Amino acid sequence: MNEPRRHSIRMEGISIEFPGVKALSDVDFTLTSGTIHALVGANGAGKSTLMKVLSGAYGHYTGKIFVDGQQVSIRTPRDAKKLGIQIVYQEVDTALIPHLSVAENIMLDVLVNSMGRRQFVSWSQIHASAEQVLRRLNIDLDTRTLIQDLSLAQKQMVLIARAIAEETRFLVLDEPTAPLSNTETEELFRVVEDLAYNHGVGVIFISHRLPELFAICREITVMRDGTVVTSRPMDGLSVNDVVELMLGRKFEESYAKRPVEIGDTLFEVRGLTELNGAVTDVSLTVRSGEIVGVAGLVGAGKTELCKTIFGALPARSGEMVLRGKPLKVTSPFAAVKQGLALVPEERRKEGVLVEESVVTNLTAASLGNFCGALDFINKRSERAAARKVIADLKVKTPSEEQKVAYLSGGNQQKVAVGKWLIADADIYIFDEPTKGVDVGAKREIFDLIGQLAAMGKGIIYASCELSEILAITDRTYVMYDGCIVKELRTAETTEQEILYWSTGGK
Amino acid sequence: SKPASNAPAEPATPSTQSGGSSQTDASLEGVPEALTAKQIRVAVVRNLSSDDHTKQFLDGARKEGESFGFSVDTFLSDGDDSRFQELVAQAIQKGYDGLIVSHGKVDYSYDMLKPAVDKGMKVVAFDTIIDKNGESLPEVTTTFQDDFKLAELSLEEVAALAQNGQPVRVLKLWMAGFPPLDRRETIYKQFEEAGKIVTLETVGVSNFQDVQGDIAAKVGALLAKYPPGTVDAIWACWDEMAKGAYQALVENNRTDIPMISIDISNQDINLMREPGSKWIATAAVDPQLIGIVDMRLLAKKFAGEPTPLYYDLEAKLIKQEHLKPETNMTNLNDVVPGWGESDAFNEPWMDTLRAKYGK
Amino acid sequence: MQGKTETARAPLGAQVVNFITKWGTVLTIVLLFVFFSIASPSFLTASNMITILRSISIVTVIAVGVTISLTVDGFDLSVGTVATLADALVISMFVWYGWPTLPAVLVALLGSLVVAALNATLIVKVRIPDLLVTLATMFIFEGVALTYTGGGSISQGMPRLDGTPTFGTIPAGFRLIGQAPWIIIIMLVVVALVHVFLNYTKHGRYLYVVGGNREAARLSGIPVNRYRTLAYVLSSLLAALGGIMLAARLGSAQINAGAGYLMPSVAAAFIGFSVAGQGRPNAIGTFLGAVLVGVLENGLVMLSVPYYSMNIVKGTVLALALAMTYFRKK
Amino acid sequence: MQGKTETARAPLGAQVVNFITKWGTVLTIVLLFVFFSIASPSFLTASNMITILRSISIVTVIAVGVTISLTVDGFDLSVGTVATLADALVISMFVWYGWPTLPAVLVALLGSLVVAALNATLIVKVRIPDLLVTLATMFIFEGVALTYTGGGSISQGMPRLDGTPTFGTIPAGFRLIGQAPWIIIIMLVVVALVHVFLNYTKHGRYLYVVGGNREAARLSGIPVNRYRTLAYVLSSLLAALGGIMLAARLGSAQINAGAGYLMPSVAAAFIGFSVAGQGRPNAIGTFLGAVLVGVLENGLVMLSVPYYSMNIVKGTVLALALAMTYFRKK
Ligand SMILES: Nc1ncnc2c1ncn2[C@@H]1O[C@H](COP(=O)(O)OP(=O)(O)OP(=O)(O)O)[C@@H](O)[C@H]1O
Ligand SMILES: Nc1ncnc2c1ncn2[C@@H]1O[C@H](COP(=O)(O)OP(=O)(O)OP(=O)(O)O)[C@@H](O)[C@H]1O
Ligand SMILES: [Mg+2]
Ligand SMILES: [Mg+2]
Repeated sequence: MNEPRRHSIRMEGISIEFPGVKALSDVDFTLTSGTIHALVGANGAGKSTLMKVLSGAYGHYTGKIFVDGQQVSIRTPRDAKKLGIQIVYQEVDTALIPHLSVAENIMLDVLVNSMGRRQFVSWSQIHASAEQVLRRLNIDLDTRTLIQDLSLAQKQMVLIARAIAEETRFLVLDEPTAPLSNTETEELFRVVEDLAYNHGVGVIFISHRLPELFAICREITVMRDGTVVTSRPMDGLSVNDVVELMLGRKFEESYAKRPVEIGDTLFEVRGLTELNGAVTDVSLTVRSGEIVGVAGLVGAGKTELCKTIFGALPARSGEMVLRGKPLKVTSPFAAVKQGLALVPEERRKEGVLVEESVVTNLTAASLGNFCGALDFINKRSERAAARKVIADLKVKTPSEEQKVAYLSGGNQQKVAVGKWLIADADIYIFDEPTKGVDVGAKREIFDLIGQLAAMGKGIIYASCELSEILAITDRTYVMYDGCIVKELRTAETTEQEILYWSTGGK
Repeated sequence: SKPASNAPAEPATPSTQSGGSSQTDASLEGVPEALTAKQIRVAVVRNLSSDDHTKQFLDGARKEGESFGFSVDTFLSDGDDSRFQELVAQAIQKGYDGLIVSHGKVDYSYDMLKPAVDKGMKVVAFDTIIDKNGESLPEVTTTFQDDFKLAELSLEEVAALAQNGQPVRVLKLWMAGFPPLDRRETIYKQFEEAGKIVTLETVGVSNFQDVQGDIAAKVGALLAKYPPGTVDAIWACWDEMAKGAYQALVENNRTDIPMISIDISNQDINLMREPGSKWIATAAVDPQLIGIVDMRLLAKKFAGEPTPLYYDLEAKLIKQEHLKPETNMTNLNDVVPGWGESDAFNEPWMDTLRAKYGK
Repeated sequence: MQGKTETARAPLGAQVVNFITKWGTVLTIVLLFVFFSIASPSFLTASNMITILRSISIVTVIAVGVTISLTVDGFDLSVGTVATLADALVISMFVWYGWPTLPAVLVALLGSLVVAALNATLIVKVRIPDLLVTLATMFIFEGVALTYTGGGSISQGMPRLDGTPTFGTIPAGFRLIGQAPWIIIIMLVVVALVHVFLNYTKHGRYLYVVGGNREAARLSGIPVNRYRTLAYVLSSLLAALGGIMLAARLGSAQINAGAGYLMPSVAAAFIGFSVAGQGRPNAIGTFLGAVLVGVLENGLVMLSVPYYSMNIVKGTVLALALAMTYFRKK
Repeated sequence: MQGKTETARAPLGAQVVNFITKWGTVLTIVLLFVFFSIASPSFLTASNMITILRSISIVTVIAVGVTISLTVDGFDLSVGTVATLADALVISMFVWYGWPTLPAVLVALLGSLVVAALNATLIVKVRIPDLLVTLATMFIFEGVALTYTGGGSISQGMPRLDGTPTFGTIPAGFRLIGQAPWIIIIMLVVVALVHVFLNYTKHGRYLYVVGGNREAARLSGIPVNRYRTLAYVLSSLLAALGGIMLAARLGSAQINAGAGYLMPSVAAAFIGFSVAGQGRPNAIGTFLGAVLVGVLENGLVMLSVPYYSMNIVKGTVLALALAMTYFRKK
């Protein structure tokens, strides 16, 4: 590439409205190339919406956009692409074609925008190019696999690969690291820094993991309630400052786990092996009031473990005991009946019903509690329960009747978690419950989990974010390649030690 | 359904029905040799979907054929002309000895049947015109139920309802596009031109999968439009439509309009006989008889006896007052003289065969 | 995608648009009523209203069954065949075996459960897509019904397949099911019950949830397969009920009598989607969809629209009603 | 999601299962071939093979059209009607107006474009769901064809609607289109062209992208509406081609002649989904789906299975073939 030219984007007075929601009001935003710009804000602050305006996904905003000082019209995705603006959307499922291959999904934009007058596609070339992009990101993935067979992390990587497959001037990354663990995140940072500092690309980076912003970003814009609070260089800001700007109030990020008395063994898993061996010979115990962590890298099998316990994946062997009674869990239905609950990892696919209202979502797992004679639903008590969760988790929604599809990503995640907080279970399994959730809401979720523990429930908390594991668990199992390789007392361990075992003790 | 029908095209194995053997059998005295030399296999292919008329036609052909010692297979194309051609082509390939086809269209029948004739198969057709640019297949006998006569018989009943010389006001149940119905229409036009009848409304079918329900809904609407005393008769060119109209009459408690139709089935008899029924007459050819006569013609062709080029089956009028409480399709000839009986093309040797194979 | 600008500037206009999209179907029905009443004085008579309701009652019952299969994101193509089968079973019990009404009806309902069981097994256990399964069972049971009746219809006085003469009659009480007002009452009761079931009970809610996102429903602890089975059972039972009503109305079993009800039922259920802005299968909507078509057909006949042009008008009005509902929606 | 353990432990077993699920349809066809060849000596003859291919050629062409509408996640219910319309148009041009082949065929194709335009407008602009739109246009153009032909059929020598006698004939060259080998060649060419189009041109890929995730396609800058329109145009054109082949085969226009092709086409397209483990609409799969049904129907006739039991066997074999494909899949 030749000497990178400097480019700039200026958005002026951007406003946009959805039925019942004013998502952005009079937002100004500026970005220059050759830098990485952090965009932060609480859930529903309007970050994704602003970026969708920039990428042409929403055409009905008011306001002006300038590129290199020239006013431009961005009303369709095509307009944005022509200006060299690429975006990785927050909800991966909205941007991938499930029944097509990895190669085609990576090369989609190239196929659409750079074919020129060529009519025939060359499959060998597509696979070769896709492979090349993957290699740049250091990902080992067969380009012939169908997207529908990938894990969430892999889908995220495919989307990132798509964004960098074409030459870009501006790259928007909307929470790309949420489903990634440290290794992948580091690879991503390496590539992004290379793009920004060596190739002059302007990068906008959205994340709720504030520390990583400090690692790679040079500028920051903070949004709150559809407006920009501040826009300035990163220098001289601390994590606490940013949080304060985001939430508009003082906030202590470090979380003090509330002390709970730990009782007898409540739940026990012995020799659990998943049918296809994704989880092998796992044994663990959970005592009442105890929060047990499951740590491990992406692909270590945490999700599979959670799902196998919950009966969502078939088990080949193993047994489970709850309160001394053996459990027979052949399906999630049986699991719920016997007192288990699972907040699954992929919220759009597994966690929420996007076409249904917030209230229907929140009560889906516990509808029986709101039914009277003949299984008639008592809509009043149902709504009351929903309102309580909305308040507890500060779900940002115009009403409990809003379709979940219209909530921001983080608020959808809160709904997926809130659903199980209403349900009455003995063992709660959380699989990455704070993905895409802002620091404030993360605290609310931790508090609620603490309350559950205080009520004597048992909790299994799977996460690849070691800080969370360290913050709220009492004990931690470390997984590697489908097996539990180590059991650690949280109070006596360190991030380094967990990481050491996560990589197989090497 | 019959084991014999699964026999391959090779010379029939002696075990399939004793009639397959070529040894001279005393009981088959006088039967042409061609009919006893081997197991004769006949295919009946009909270009309509399965309904009562179809079933009776096929039953007639099959029973008559089996009583001659033939094995008879029946096929339907559900009114799909293209599939009909394929079925016939397949029957030709499979090497049947004889073929009865029903309701082929003029546009392809010659080309469809030519290979069969060329191959030496014997062919009888029903309601099928074989004509390609004036050329026909003289080897094939075509039979018809006399649609003109059917229309005439039924419309005479309609015209008889006239009072003080006024033309009869008719709700007409008819639709275009089907050759037999088009033939009936020509007679209807004649009656109209002669001033014997006037048409108030024409009702046709728009959902062919539910003719009765469709017609019942439409006639129901018309009955609301025409209060008592404004309609003199309903004429149905097809009994399937008549059944729908009958339903509408009953459901709207209309006893002021008599109905006259064409074609008959067991259910039609039931409905005509219901207390207070205004379905007063229907003109019909016994569909079973059509099958029977067609099969006899085919047998005569096997025997090498002369057969005519055309044959019209006689139409009969069945009136409500003829029907007795126990009347049904099988004993209709008790009350309608000549119904279901015909000696046409019956040969003495056929009786011999019947004595041996019939039950 | 009407922004707030519009809402703020023209609240009335927006509300009107909103109202039209929400009630497009109902509005069309009302307009048709007004139009036909003016055009034909005999349209708006009590007896004609009954004629309309009667003409849609069987379709509606079957369509409500289809609606239930649609709630779980399924599609039951076999309803027409089930109606045929039920028709053949109930009439044969009367005519061939002289059974009384109750057991004959039970046999027909049981027969439909066989179809439902096969549907559910293939869909839920073998995991063949719904459309394909019900296509296959549609063929199979069409053949079964034809074979059972020997390829023909069954009516009073007809001998059995083996030639045995029969003396069974169709009970007058049973025939009543097929007459107004009973046939209309049955339809209304079915619509009301299914409406309440789908909207006010847990099971109805679960059906919708399963249809909305099967995986999420499963992970919420809902026995997804059980609810999908339930949907097919209910849809078969209602189709059988439709077949029984048909039998009572005709007093005979006709060949493939139910086949003609598949398309109109599907149409009614689909039109029903949009009623009251629901955007999903619902019983009241299905009923109104059937009413729309029923009113239209009745009125067009009154206006002496020739039968061969009937479908043009029918299709056009349908398209207009739908256009009202969907136009301007995001 | 089958992990390494199983593949490692029982590589052969797993491979066999995999093979069966991938090639279930083809396997069924092969098994049927073997079975029918043994059971009936006249089955495996060249002329019977031609009969089979000829019998599926029209269905296949129409089904390939349906397949294209399915690629964009649409559904064209109007194909049967379009075939009827094309049949009526082409024959009327010959018989009523004495036109030569080429312009007559063009008129029929143009007629189908009218339907496609209406479909596309209502779907893309008015945003009515595909199924509803094509249901409405199905009715409308069924009526149009009926009205145009004066209630039904046209054949050589029939006077025009106004009674003018006609002397137009159907050119012998045109009739050839309906005969083997031409009708078979047309089918094969259509299948091959559409296969190449869908898999090796960018437009084909865009169709799949639009069907796989419309929002993602839009966000990638694909002109979604243009490609949805294209899909309906192609599906109508192929349906019209089917209708023209039908006209050549019958030498006349018959009432609703195309209607009977809707269900078999849909069935073929759906069966085709699973062929070669594609899991999406594809032309080769559709062809094989049609072959499966064609072989079955032909073989059953060869075995003299009575017409009323035919559908039982057909449905059962269909279900088995599908079960092979879908069973054990996650
Ligand atoms: N299509 C839509 N319809 C209605 N409301 C919407 C729509 N899209 C976004 N919103 C609303 O706009 C607001 C901003 O949402 P946005 O997705 O931009 O938040 P965000 O800052 O990205 O949050 P998160 O961190 O949770 O991703 C939210 O209140 C959301 O509910
Ligand atoms: N390197 C890899 N090679 C092959 N398959 C992998 C690899 N990494 C992950 N997978 C597959 O991807 C899926 C991801 O695993 P899973 O979701 O259980 O990981 P996890 O430990 O929950 O990680 P996370 O939740 O952080 O994504 C699994 O099905 C696994 O088999
Ligand atoms: Mg967001
Ligand atoms: Mg995971």
